[in-house]
Amino acid sequence: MLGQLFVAGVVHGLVIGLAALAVTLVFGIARFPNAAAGDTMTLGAYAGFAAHGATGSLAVAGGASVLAAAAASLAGYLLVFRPLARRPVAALLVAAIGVAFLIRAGLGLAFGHQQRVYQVPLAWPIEVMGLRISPMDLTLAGVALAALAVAFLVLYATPIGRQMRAVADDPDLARVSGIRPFRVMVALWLLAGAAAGIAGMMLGIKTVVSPEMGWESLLPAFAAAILGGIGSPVGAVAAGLVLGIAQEVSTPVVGFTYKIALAFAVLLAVLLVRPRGLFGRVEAVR
Amino acid sequence: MITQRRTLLATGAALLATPRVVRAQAETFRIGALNPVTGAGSPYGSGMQRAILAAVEAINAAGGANGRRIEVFSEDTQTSPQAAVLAAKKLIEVNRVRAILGTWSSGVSLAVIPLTNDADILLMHTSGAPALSTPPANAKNLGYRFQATNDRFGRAFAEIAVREGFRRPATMAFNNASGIGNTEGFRRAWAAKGNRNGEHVVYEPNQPSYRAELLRVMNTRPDVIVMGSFLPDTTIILREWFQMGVPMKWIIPGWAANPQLVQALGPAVTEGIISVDSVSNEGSPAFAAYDAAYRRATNRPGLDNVYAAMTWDMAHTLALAIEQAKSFETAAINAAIRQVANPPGEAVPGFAEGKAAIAAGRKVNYEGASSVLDFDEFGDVTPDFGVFFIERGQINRRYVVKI
Amino acid sequence: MEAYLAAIGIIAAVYVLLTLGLTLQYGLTGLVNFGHVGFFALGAYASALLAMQGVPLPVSFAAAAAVAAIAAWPLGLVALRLREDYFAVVTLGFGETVRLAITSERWLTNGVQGIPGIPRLFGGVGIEAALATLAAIALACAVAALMLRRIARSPFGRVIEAIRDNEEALKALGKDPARFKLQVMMLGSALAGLAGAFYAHYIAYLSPDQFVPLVTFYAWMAMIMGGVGRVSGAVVGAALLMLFLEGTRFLRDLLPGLVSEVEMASLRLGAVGLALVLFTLFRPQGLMGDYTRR
Amino acid sequence: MSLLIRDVSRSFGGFRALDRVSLEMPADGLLGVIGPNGAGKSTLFSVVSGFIPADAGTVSLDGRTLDRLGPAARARLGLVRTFQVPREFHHLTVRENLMAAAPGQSGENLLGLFFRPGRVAAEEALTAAAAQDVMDFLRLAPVAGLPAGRLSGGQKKLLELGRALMAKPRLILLDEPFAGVNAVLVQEIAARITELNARGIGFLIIEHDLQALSRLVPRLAVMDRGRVLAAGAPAEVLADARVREAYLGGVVA
Repeated sequence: MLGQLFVAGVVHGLVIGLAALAVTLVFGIARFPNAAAGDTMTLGAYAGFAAHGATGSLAVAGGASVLAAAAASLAGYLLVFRPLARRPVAALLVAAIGVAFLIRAGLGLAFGHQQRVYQVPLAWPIEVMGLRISPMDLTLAGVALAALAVAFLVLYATPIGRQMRAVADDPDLARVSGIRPFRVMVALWLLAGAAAGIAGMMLGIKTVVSPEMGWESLLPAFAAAILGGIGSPVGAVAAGLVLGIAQEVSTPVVGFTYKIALAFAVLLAVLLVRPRGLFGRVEAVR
Repeated sequence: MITQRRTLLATGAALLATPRVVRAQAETFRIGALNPVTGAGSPYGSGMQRAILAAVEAINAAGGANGRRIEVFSEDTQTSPQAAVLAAKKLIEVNRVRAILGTWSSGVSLAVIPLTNDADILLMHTSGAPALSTPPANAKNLGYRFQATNDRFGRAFAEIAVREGFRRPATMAFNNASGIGNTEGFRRAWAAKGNRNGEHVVYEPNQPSYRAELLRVMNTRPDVIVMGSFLPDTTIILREWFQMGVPMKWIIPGWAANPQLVQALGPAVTEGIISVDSVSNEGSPAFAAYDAAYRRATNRPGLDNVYAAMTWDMAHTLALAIEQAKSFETAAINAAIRQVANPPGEAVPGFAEGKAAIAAGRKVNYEGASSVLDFDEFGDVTPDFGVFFIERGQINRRYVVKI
Repeated sequence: MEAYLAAIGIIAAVYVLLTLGLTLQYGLTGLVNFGHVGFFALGAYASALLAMQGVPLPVSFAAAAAVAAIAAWPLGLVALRLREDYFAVVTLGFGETVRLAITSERWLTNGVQGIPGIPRLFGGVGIEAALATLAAIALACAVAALMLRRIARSPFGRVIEAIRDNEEALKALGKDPARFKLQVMMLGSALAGLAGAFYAHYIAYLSPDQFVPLVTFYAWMAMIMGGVGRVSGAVVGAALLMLFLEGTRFLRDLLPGLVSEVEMASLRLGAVGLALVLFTLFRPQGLMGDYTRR
Repeated sequence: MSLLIRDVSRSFGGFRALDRVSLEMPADGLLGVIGPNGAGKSTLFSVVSGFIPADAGTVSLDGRTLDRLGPAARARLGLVRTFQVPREFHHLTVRENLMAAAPGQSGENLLGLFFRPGRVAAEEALTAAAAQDVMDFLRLAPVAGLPAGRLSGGQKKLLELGRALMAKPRLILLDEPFAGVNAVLVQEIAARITELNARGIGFLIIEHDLQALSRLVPRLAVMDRGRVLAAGAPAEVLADARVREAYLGGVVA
């Protein structure tokens, strides 16, 4: 039983982890919790749904969700968040809520409120070391891991990725060392959007596609981003996995209603002990 | 003096709020279509609203009710009592509607019914909460329920479980009034038959995975799982269940186990599911008329949305009652509703036929699209329940259960 | 018509109370509270449950404010040590947790079935009762507004505005920001709790799905449109919010057949989003001006 | 009656910002601390004022250990700091900035505010008068009604000092009072410090401007790489070979 829950938690955790990756990149570099990340996921789910319906190919769907979500993410930066860059965090937060509502409204107009379902073939599970694992879960885990591999390749093996991490570590230092912030920010928002898009598609395949789906995943994504330490991509994914697994495995103990609140409880507990997050560095008070 | 000014104000506002086209025409009978277009009820709300508009179109085409055209003002409850109360106030005070049709969730109906009672107008709803049958909610007997109560559904589920020979049922319920009402109704009825209840799980909406919930109910090795669920969560749960590879029988309410579910999951997953619904008379002429109208309005089959069939019936019942009462007064209309909906009388499938029969002086009995539509002393329908088996992607009715 | 206007007025006044709470917390003190709806819900349920036990309404209203304030205490103790963005996320989580608790603790709240038949103010639904209710809540708003003005112009107000501007500097001068922030959290939450009590006894039916995060963001929208940190801004902002939420109904009546109700709902949400974005971009001080223009 | 810093150490990651620093000064004295960037001066200030806990060592005032106290509590004991980059309350006026710093106001208590309005009003009058005195003393009176965010850099420095004065200090920790301030104002500020010191308020001053500082203080301490190299009268200290090598290099030849 625990093993089964663990497996369910892994896939769920990968979805949260990808969403948290999107949140933590923006949080670490643009310095605010992007409340539009959830609805960017929804956009990815719908784009993937449309592409999948037209072609029947999961690969094409993934490409569409990445493209659409990255484009929306970049548009949000250029039109809204860039002009607000020097303003208080609360202004950015409120604007992000506004962007989230705009995306959701657009999707509602375009697709209506009926549920949409990815028509993916369902198959009976295969047995791996005594655990029953559905082939779709394996596929989704593969998709998530591939997406993460690409994201980490960009972050750790390309010049722009190194610059992004440098800005996340110390914006002032990065500025004096000649990093061009605009290019870094464009890359950042594209990458964050793409991660959210893939997460949205995975969530859409696991569940059903509806305009509210992404907004409802926002809280766990925030929790994972903070838990993992703001600006730490590895931490975000790890924390997403921890939360996903903890939510499933703890269900027999806390019950089915409160399992949603678990993300919040874990978050609060961690912040009590480590106010800067689990993996986060202690920043000196200047 | 005050009254006069109030009337003046109200008339002015009503004029403002009324489209120019209509203002030029003769007096109409105004009704409000107050439906859950957004929020939790959104899968059904817009269809419900369109069914009302389509029904009114048909009624007006047949010459209107008691000589007046019916005019519809539509609003969105947002499936939220707060938004619904403001919408209802606006319908009553500004649009001066004489009946409100199609509130869906129990929360919204419970919040709206004090307002309709106070304004002395009818409320026709599809909510399951038993509290809506009796005072204080239904103190003036102006509330009509077009949906079987959750409790009746539960009792029907228990009858079916007995008839199908199940012995160890478990239950899963969506955490809202309707979901829990269904499963608790079932558990009470099941226990009353001297049986033991199995595991009971109440789950939250919009979870990416229901693995934990499924494992919990399956742990007790039930031979059937009785659901109190809606379409999106049923889709996710069944998909997850299928991928777990454990054979299981399901009894699911008809609004969740419907053609959309089959379309979403395919015949393999849905094979053998027992879907239960108040007999929605697919064979009946009323259903055929509704189905055609619904397809025209939404491009979807009428079976997709049982609540739309109910709102279709609301408009018809109301119009027939007005025709029967030969009056536009609430008291007279209210008195006529059971006359036109309940037996005895000539079974009529639509407004035009009913109007003709009433004109000929015959007693009519409207047989609706959603059920045969007979109201008891509480204003609740007492439908029979159709038991459907999903076989190779087809939803086939096997038999009918009477409670 | 009058009853409809009274209804709008009452709901608008509920939002005025909620917005005044935010004005104190965010506008004056800089606390980003995204869990306002949680305190609103606690007040609503507290007053409703007490009143249904036969407790007189004035007592239950006071209890609503008290319960919300007391709930803010432990949250404040924990969360006020955090950075403002963490605080925002934690309060958002708090709001959701309150809703889940109401959903789950059926022995107390009747869960998702909700609580019908909550006693109404001035007994009834007639126009006289509605006008009396409107008068009562308007009075509450006026008292709250005056109280906030008194606070804003006092030594206490000076300190909380100093917290908003620079917390570290205030510590260096020997003041404990945490003590002030805690009081602000509790007082703002008490206002939300009071708003909840009015709401509960007006709608007369409570269920958990009435307390979604959107309520919090409506109040934020009212504050931002009206003017951050201005008492008059809260009133103007709440009025604008209602005009905007209710006005869309009439827009559709005037343009029949142009947009369906589904599209209208999306358009309404989109307009909320657009208003939030445009106001932050182009008029961050709101219509009535904010604390930068005294 | 003295401020005593004994064997204070503090590291960030692997970097030792403070390495067993010891300093002592009378509470009403005047001590300057100089040193190159990264010498640990600011960290020392943060540790002494309670903003950063020390890893080891102890800070005491008049024999009372401060190590367990937060910054606010230390300030209430009379140890008030300013910041290198001024941290004015930018939306408050200059007068409000000063009045906010006054200690022990009963109007800062919500109960007092609503139930003893008379007393609050009387106290406000006194606080306003005190703020007026400070503004007159620091020549800030002409900008009394201006939001502090709109002041010039030098005026903000004066405001920082003024707020510290309003907090009833015994010893003020001044963080680079002359940085970014024009020469005329430097003289002005230096003169005020001397005058305040004569009234019995102590100063511990971090400064880059060696010339201005050595004219102002009777005693200097020199820090480098987290250590105190030397302490004494300015002339003596500046003559020290280690100091010349570490800090002055060839600059002041």
